Amino acid sequence: TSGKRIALSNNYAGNSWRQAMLESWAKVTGPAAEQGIVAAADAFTTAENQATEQAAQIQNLILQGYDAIVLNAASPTALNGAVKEACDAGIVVVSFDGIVTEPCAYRIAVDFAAMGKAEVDYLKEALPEGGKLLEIRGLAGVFVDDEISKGIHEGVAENPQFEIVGSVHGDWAQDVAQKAVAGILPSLPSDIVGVVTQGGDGYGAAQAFAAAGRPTPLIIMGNRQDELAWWKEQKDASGYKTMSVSIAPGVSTLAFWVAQQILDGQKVPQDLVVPFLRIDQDNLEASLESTPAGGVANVEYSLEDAKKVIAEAM
Amino acid sequence: MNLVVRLLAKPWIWAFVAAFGVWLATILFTGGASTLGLSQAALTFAAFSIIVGLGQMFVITLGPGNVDLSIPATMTLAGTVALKVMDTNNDLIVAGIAATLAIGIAIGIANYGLIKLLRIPPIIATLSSSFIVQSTAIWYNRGIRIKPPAYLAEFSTASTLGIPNVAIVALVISIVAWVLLEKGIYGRWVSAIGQNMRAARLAGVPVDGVRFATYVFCAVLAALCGFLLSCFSGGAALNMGAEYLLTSIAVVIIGGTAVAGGFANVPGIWGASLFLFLVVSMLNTYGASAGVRLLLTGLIIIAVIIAASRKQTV
Amino acid sequence: MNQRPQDVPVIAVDGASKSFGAVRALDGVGFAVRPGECVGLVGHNGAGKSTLVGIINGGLKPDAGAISLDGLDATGHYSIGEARSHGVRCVFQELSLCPNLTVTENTRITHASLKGFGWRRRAEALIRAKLDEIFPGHGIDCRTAISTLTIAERQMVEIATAFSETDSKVKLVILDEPTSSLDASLAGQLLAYVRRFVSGGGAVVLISHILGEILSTADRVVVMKDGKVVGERAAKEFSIEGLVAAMGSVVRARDANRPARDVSGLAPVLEQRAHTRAEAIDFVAYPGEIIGLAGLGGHGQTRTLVSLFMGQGGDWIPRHDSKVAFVAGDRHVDGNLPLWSILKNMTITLLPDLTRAGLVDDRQEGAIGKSWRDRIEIRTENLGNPILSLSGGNQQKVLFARALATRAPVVLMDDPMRGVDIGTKQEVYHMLRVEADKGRTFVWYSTEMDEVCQCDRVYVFREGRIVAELRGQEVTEERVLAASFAEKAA
Amino acid sequence: MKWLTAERLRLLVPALSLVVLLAAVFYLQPRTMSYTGLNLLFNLAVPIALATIAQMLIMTVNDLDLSMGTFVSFVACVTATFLQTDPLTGALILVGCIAVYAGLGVIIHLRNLPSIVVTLGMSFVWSGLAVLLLPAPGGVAPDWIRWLMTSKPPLVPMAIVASVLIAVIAHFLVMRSAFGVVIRGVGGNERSVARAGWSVVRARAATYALAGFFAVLSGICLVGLTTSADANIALRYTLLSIAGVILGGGEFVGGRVSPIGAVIGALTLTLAASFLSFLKIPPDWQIGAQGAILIIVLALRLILNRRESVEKAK
Ligand SMILES: Nc1ncnc2c1ncn2[C@@H]1O[C@H](COP(=O)(O)OP(=O)(O)OP(=O)(O)O)[C@@H](O)[C@H]1O
Ligand SMILES: Nc1ncnc2c1ncn2[C@@H]1O[C@H](COP(=O)(O)OP(=O)(O)OP(=O)(O)O)[C@@H](O)[C@H]1O
Ligand SMILES: [Mg+2]
Ligand SMILES: [Mg+2]
Repeated sequence: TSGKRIALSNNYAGNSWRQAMLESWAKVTGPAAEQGIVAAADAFTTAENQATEQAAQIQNLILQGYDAIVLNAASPTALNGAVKEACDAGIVVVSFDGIVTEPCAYRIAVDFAAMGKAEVDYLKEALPEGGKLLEIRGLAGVFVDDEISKGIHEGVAENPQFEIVGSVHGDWAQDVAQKAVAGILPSLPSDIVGVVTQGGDGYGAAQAFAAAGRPTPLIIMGNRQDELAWWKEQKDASGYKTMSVSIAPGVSTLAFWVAQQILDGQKVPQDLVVPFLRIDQDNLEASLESTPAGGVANVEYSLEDAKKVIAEAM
Repeated sequence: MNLVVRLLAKPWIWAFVAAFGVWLATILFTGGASTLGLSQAALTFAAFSIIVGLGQMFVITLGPGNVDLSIPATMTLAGTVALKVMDTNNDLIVAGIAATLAIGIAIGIANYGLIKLLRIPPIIATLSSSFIVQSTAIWYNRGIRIKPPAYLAEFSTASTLGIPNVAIVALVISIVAWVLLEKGIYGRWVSAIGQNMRAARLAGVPVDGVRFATYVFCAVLAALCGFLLSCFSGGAALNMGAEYLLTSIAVVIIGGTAVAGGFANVPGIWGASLFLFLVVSMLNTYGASAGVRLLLTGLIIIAVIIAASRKQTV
Repeated sequence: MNQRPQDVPVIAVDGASKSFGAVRALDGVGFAVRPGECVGLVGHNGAGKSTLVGIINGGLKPDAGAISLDGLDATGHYSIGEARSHGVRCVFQELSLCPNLTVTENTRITHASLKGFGWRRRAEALIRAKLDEIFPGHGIDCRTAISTLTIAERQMVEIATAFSETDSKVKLVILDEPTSSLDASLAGQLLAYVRRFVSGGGAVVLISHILGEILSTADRVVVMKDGKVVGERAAKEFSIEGLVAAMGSVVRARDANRPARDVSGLAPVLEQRAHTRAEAIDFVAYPGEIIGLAGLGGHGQTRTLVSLFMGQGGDWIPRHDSKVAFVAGDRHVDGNLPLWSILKNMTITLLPDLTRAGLVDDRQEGAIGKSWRDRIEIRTENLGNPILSLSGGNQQKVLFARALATRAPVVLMDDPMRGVDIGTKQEVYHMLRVEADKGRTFVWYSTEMDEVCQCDRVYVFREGRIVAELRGQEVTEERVLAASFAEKAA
Repeated sequence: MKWLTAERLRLLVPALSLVVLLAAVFYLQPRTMSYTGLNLLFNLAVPIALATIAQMLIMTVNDLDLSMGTFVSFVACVTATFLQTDPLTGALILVGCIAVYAGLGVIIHLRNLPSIVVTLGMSFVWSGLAVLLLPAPGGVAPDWIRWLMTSKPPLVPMAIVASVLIAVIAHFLVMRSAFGVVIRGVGGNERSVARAGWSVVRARAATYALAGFFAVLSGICLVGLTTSADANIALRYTLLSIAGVILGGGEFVGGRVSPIGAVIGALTLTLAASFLSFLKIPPDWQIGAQGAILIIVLALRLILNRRESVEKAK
């Protein structure tokens, strides 16, 4: 595939997860291009997190004659028109994280619903007697938010000892989450035992609880370094226990290798699943160590990893 | 009686009436138990909208078409740069504040430069510059979250006599803005320009100087707000200003400042900021879904505006 | 009673009253216009003329009183639409065209019946014919936007639009100070047309502060004062002095032209080089002079004044000792700050002098405001009232006070007497003289020959540059006109 | 140069920028110089052009619509759901939307409200309705619109045909028709239009309704291109449409607008983004470059504005 060119179409660069994703991309694809595995692997980001803008971007990538487009989509469906155009032009489209539903595209999906459910499963173990939960959701109207929330609610339905007494939108941003939680907290009962989250918002929730002078419940964490660091601090101070679920931003590199494999003529199933990144009480220190200060816990993939994932899915 | 009539004639009264209404509705939900917590949270988070709102207010008062859309990007850049400069070190707080002010001033100069030298309408000029500023923030530290120095983190989250420190900062800035506006020659000039720029110029008002100072003032307040917000929430995020784009405009106009320029008022900003925070808290408390929450927020805003309006006199 | 058709008034109001808050603008006015007559309406500023016009035009609802159209009672259901369909048209003092539209398109706005396929062609033919009829040789291109026309041209378009007819016949045209932006020759063309229109059976109400044209054009003159009609007679029975007396002010003896001031040895206070390629005279002003800028309307006088003002800087840093102050003539565009009180409008230029450490001294401001109100008699009991609550002439006085209250040695005046009544004018003239004798310089653009002739020295403008300079005894109507038209007359 | 009137001059700048940009794109990527190339470059500009015309209509009467983006998103949601499954209900909802727009015009006029505030409130309302309708992205475009948007007329691609059609129709409606004169008159001098016996309320209501109609078309076309919708699909249309109008030589107040310019403005904005992606700018600066290009294109106006003022002085 030394003559092939691969593009990354990214819809948003405004948070640390996306920055880590772009960095992983550069870190892995740079050497790959140098070694002549591919001819080029360019990253493109739109100015605003908008499906229409990304659709235009994909159309431009088609015009530029890329052989494959690796896609983190702003919307699972709104890009289908543009993705179809790309497929019709003979371009391989591999979507990850924000996947698209257009059948001609490949999907590297995280089972978001399972992720939500895993949170409740953990709570079931950690808090056997159950109790009241606060839910922090992501950005309204976005697929990922809906999926994770669905998983959480499913889990809660199966475990009647838990009850969600409040739900706010934190937009996956720490300061927004903090604000939303601070606003609803005064009117919530004082016996909240746990906070189920979607990642990126756990630290904000902890801050809000502290500011309100309430005992900190069990808050499910995401993979931002500040969340992990806070968790570690609490753990050392009082033996605080929780878990973290998230998607590793390095999944962009997996998508890259999958695209490369497809271009190489390998048979690859249309749907691949990557496990979400999970950090538990015992591997917290190790994860924290490998995470840059202020960054995001991450895993990058090599060609071998990619081949393994493909083989497993076959 | 007379007092009531006089109060009702104030342009800012409706924002306070609305804020009080939703506040009451929220604490009634919990039978009054949440009064203190909710009030403190409201003051805390309103403080940030107040600070950016004040700057936006002066800009909007300059007349039709004047608005600063670079506030979110300015907040982000100031927050990221200042925290990186201070690098969690208490001794460098002064340097951090200096960096914040310098960024505000530089962006203000750039904005007015575009408006004056290239004659680009302010709405587009500040939008364009915000893209560049946002890019600079991304380039500068790639979304790495650095913690604020301990003093600042402590200061920005603590309260004095039960009033959150950030609200006290907002109060001080508001008093300064009020004096400038109501008692100072600067306020007169801004208002004159907003009513009729040509007439103001012919009446001897230094139009360019005042407009320049206003854009710089607005950018400096935005930078300061970004600085405070990132200290408050434990680090700067690339998207931390996003929600202040609409908020900064909304608090100004809900607060009774004339959108067509020439007339401004400071108290209304407080009413409107508290209102905007409280209305979301109220709807969250009552368990409204995201859709319903947005819908009701919009309808309440329109209702407040209509209540505050007068019939068209022909 | 059997009346001949021409005795049935086109419109008649009886006992009309109208108050704006505490201000009683009209107080039981009876007023009628018959076909085939031109009625002159005069009165001091704030007498209620514009308000009466508003009621006749249907734009204002009277608080009390009856209105009849062609002898039929229309009270209660009278509106702008009703008035228009009865052929009542109005030319307002402040221009009421849409600046962004072309002449043709503005015609369409006034004539709702110009619609459907080909309306543009019909509208253009209509307005062009009327312009040609009233102002032969006007030179206005009907396809250009109003904003690119001079004030005089706009006024012409507005007048022509009012007189043009489509589906309904024009029976009555109200002209509220139509000549204030027109120079003498255009005003003459208009007044001649008014006579023709009237003799063809139309009716005209003419409002003007230039009493000469009222007397020469109107058949009958109605004098208003403080919201009431205080006199009504055939025009022949009035003289200018008689009219002024009826309005309640006394004409002061006009200052005779004074000998040219001796300016040798004085340093000029203000200079501007002519920078056109064509031959032109430089502008120079000496202390204590009253300098007139004359010529036909729209030939660069206002632009020169503005550039003299802007040339003094002050865009960025406020000038504490500004050399110039400006009195706007087109007060809606250049003068008023409409949201503010009278007081704030008055002191804005003076403000740096009233400011210490960036804060305005309210007490001093109030005191200065009061003293100027008394000096130039602004009719208001409270300086805290909004500026727009004043009548047009009184607003103008505020703008005068704004400039005169400063320490600026030069005052630039852009046709500042537009719509100011004769009594006020006399007061202002006197004040100018007194100030000039104290050493202040006035640069005065005026469209009224009377005013030009009061100046020590006059620059005549043509096509954007100064083409003649007249001093002292040379300043006469004939010399000014001759210089204004030099080439065309040749 | 008599033919070079101010109006034509206003058109010349946007037209020129478009031509220059297009030449640059052709140079960078010759592949775009083809039937499919042009279609891909411009097809997403079609809904933007429609939204820009809608915004332009509102700006004609000196108002501003801050809810354009959320409204188009809502229409897209309706199109992808009701209009597809139950065309009658869908059509009724859309007609209802247009009626709401007319109602907004009436309220804004009668209560003398600033349009910015009312539409700001409405933006929450539309957004809430969209989230309620489509909590997660989805829906399917009706076949007929899908067919229309992907049809391939001979010689000239659909995108160009549609843009020209929009420009011509809007030009006729706004600049040539007797109705257009009245609404531009309202923008130029509302008082005099009222004095000439017109009902300004009705003129404003009609303008808003027409704007609503164009915005509805925009939403429908958008879904035709993307094949499905989500609640945030067109948020950026608000700023984009304002920028398009300004770029096309329109002004915020005074009823000075140019429909052809607005369409060209929309095309230019779309093309500018493509141009950047062809330039392969490093990811950090891709957002900033969008700001830079906006500034450059708008600065072009400066040169011609100078000419215009010289013209006026004559
Ligand atoms: N809309 C209004 N609101 C408040 N006061 C008004 C209004 N219109 C007129 N007035 C007041 O009514 C009185 C009569 O005004 P009007 O304009 O009719 O006088 P005028 O005779 O036309 O004066 P001028 O010669 O200065 O134009 C004035 O005192 C004016 O201030
Ligand atoms: N909406 C308003 N609110 C308050 N005052 C108004 C309003 N409209 C008009 N006026 C005032 O009413 C008076 C009459 O208005 P108009 O615009 O006709 O002035 P005018 O009589 O033509 O002025 P001039 O005397 O210079 O000819 C003026 O004093 C004006 O400022
Ligand atoms: Mg008047
Ligand atoms: Mg008048």
